[in-house]
Amino acid sequence: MVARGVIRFGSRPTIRAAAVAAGPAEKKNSPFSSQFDRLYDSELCGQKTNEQAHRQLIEDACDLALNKAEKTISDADYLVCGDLVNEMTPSNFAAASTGLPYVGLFSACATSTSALAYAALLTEAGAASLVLAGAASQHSAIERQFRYPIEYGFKKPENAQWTVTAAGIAAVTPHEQGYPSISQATVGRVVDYGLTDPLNMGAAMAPAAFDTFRRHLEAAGTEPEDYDVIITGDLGAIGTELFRKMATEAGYSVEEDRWRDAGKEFYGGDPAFFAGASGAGCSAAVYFSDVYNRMMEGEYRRALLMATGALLSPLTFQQGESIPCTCHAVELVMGEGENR
Amino acid sequence: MTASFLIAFVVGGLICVIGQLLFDVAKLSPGHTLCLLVVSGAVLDGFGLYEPLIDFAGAGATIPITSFGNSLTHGALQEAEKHGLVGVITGMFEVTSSGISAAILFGFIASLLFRSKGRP
Amino acid sequence: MKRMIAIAGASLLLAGCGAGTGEIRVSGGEPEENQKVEEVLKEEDGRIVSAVAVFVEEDLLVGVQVKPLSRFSKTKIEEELTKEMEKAFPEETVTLSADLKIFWETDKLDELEEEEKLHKKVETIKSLSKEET
Amino acid sequence: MDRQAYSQLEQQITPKPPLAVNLVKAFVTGGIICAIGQGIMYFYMYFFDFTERTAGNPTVATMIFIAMLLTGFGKYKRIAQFGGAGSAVPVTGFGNAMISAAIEHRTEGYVLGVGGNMFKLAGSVIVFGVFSAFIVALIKTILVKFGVVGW
Repeated sequence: MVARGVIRFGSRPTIRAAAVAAGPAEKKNSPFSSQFDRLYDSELCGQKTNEQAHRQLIEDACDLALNKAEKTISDADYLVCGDLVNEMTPSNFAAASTGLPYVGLFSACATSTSALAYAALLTEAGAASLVLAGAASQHSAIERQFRYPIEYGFKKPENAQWTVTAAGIAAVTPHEQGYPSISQATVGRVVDYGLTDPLNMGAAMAPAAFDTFRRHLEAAGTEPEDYDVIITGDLGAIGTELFRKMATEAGYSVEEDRWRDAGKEFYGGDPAFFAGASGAGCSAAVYFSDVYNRMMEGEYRRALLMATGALLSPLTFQQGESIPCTCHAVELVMGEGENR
Repeated sequence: MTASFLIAFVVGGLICVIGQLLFDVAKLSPGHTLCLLVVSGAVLDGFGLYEPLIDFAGAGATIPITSFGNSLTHGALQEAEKHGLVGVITGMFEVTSSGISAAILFGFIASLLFRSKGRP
Repeated sequence: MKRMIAIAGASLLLAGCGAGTGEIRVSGGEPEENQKVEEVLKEEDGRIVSAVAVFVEEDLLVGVQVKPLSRFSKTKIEEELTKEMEKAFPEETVTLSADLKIFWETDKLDELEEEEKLHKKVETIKSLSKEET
Repeated sequence: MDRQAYSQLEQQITPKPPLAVNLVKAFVTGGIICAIGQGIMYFYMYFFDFTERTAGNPTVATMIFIAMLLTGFGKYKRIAQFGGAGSAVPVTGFGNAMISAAIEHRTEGYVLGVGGNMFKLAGSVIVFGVFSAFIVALIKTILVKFGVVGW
């Protein structure tokens, strides 16, 4: 044990391939859209309901990831994923159609990294030769569960974030040369700073992100400068600023270019999307396209992925509870990096 | 004639400004705001103040949701005048606001015709 | 949106063709009766913009338009005027309203020639003025 | 950073709603909706036998019909993003709340989905409208009985 909640993977499980399927608003507005593997022109992805579309995205991402890894579904041992719909039914249905042994994970929007960590553990334990791990969200399905009906006229404030329609799946295998590998993971604690505004998720999640960030760096004995990129999940414009302020106050030096946030960048800073993107699929889509590709190209040799999640439900919010948040971190290294 | 359009515009607009203040300053949710406005419409009619406002502003007073509380109270009071206390209950349902029935009707028709469009 | 503006505009135009403002028009009665109606209405001159009054057999129909700011007390003005009219014309059935619809309809009475239609119209106006909400 | 310092920082950074702009937008949007209502009211008065007093009902129904079209074609939420309370306070906003919920839940069937969820947002308005009207009418009726006030 390195430290409480921190796992170091001696066998260095590898992300052999990663794929993203996304919806129309992502196709039109996201600067990452050219790196996504499949783009739909309709929010419903050719299905009848939003929930079916949600499931379709997960199935697509699984297929695409397997294709890219040059494997078939029979080579996979596990599916580890989750989403935000009640009881994670889209993931459950996708798991049913793939027929894979399945673990559903709920870490809200932090599921992309918790799934990666779980997949790495399975691989490290020698229990798997290929694990499909990821997360997904579908705008309409999530929005109507947590907020209002889609067509309800309601003025969103500037600090609101938009749930993305996207699924990102990574194929995790035992160590292979030439692919990004998982060296360390930090399981997040649940941090609650007493914020209550469900339309200001970034601000609620920033303390959780900072908590995990500090714990991860302390356990790894690293400084922020050691990473080519530190990318949070969906803090959005406001959460990112708060996260940076917290880090600065604690004595870390913030480097604008290297400290990224998937949610803030997801829609290219378009003010029509307010503070940016959110949703379980947001971090998964950016990690498994842009970040993964940059690692494969050698631009990033060491990356810290920190997806954040707000663990609330409409019920707790209406009962006046605050928003508990978490953040799971996964460190990726490319090549035979240091800290082995 | 033009004056009545102007008056409707101003009065209706001002009621909406009150709503916006409840949103932004009092930090109420849309649901809380609308409930509060409906209740104030009902109370204003209790003091006999809403009908003169309708006489004055026309649609400026009948279109905002406050008129909904007014018409419920008004119906109840009308019946109470004729039948005493029992009228309070029967009157309210006798003069059901046309807004509710229209919203139910068109809501159902909309569910037959439309699907939600998703994001812009 | 465009269609809604078109509808609003059309009704604005249509609504614009009632009796002119500042006008009090009385018809259908003896000259002195007409005179009397005008006098009663003019006593209220501060608040009334325009008015039409028509005598039809036993009925006296009066449509008045009050000034925008006086509309708050529209019901009161109606009551007061009705009382005064009834005092001035005890033999007639007075139907007086500050409602725009009644004003329009009363205004149109003049044009009707046929006895039967006229009678029907009068009844319609009387029943309209009694309707509530 | 402790909770208190954080919540102060959070308040600093979170953008405040631009109150003046929002109020003007609400005023204009709400005003226009009411002026359109006034036009429809005159339409009913001119072509049908409605008086100023009775024209309100068909006007409200027509406004909700327009709200249905705007909601169904996905325009109402854009008006609302501009107008804020200006589009929520008029009956069109009430209609939009019911219609959007009805459209949203049609995938769960007409009985349980549309029927069961139509009042999800607008129901509270009806509940509080009816209940407050009851209380107000009750108090007034009792006061009249005791001769404190007149009708």
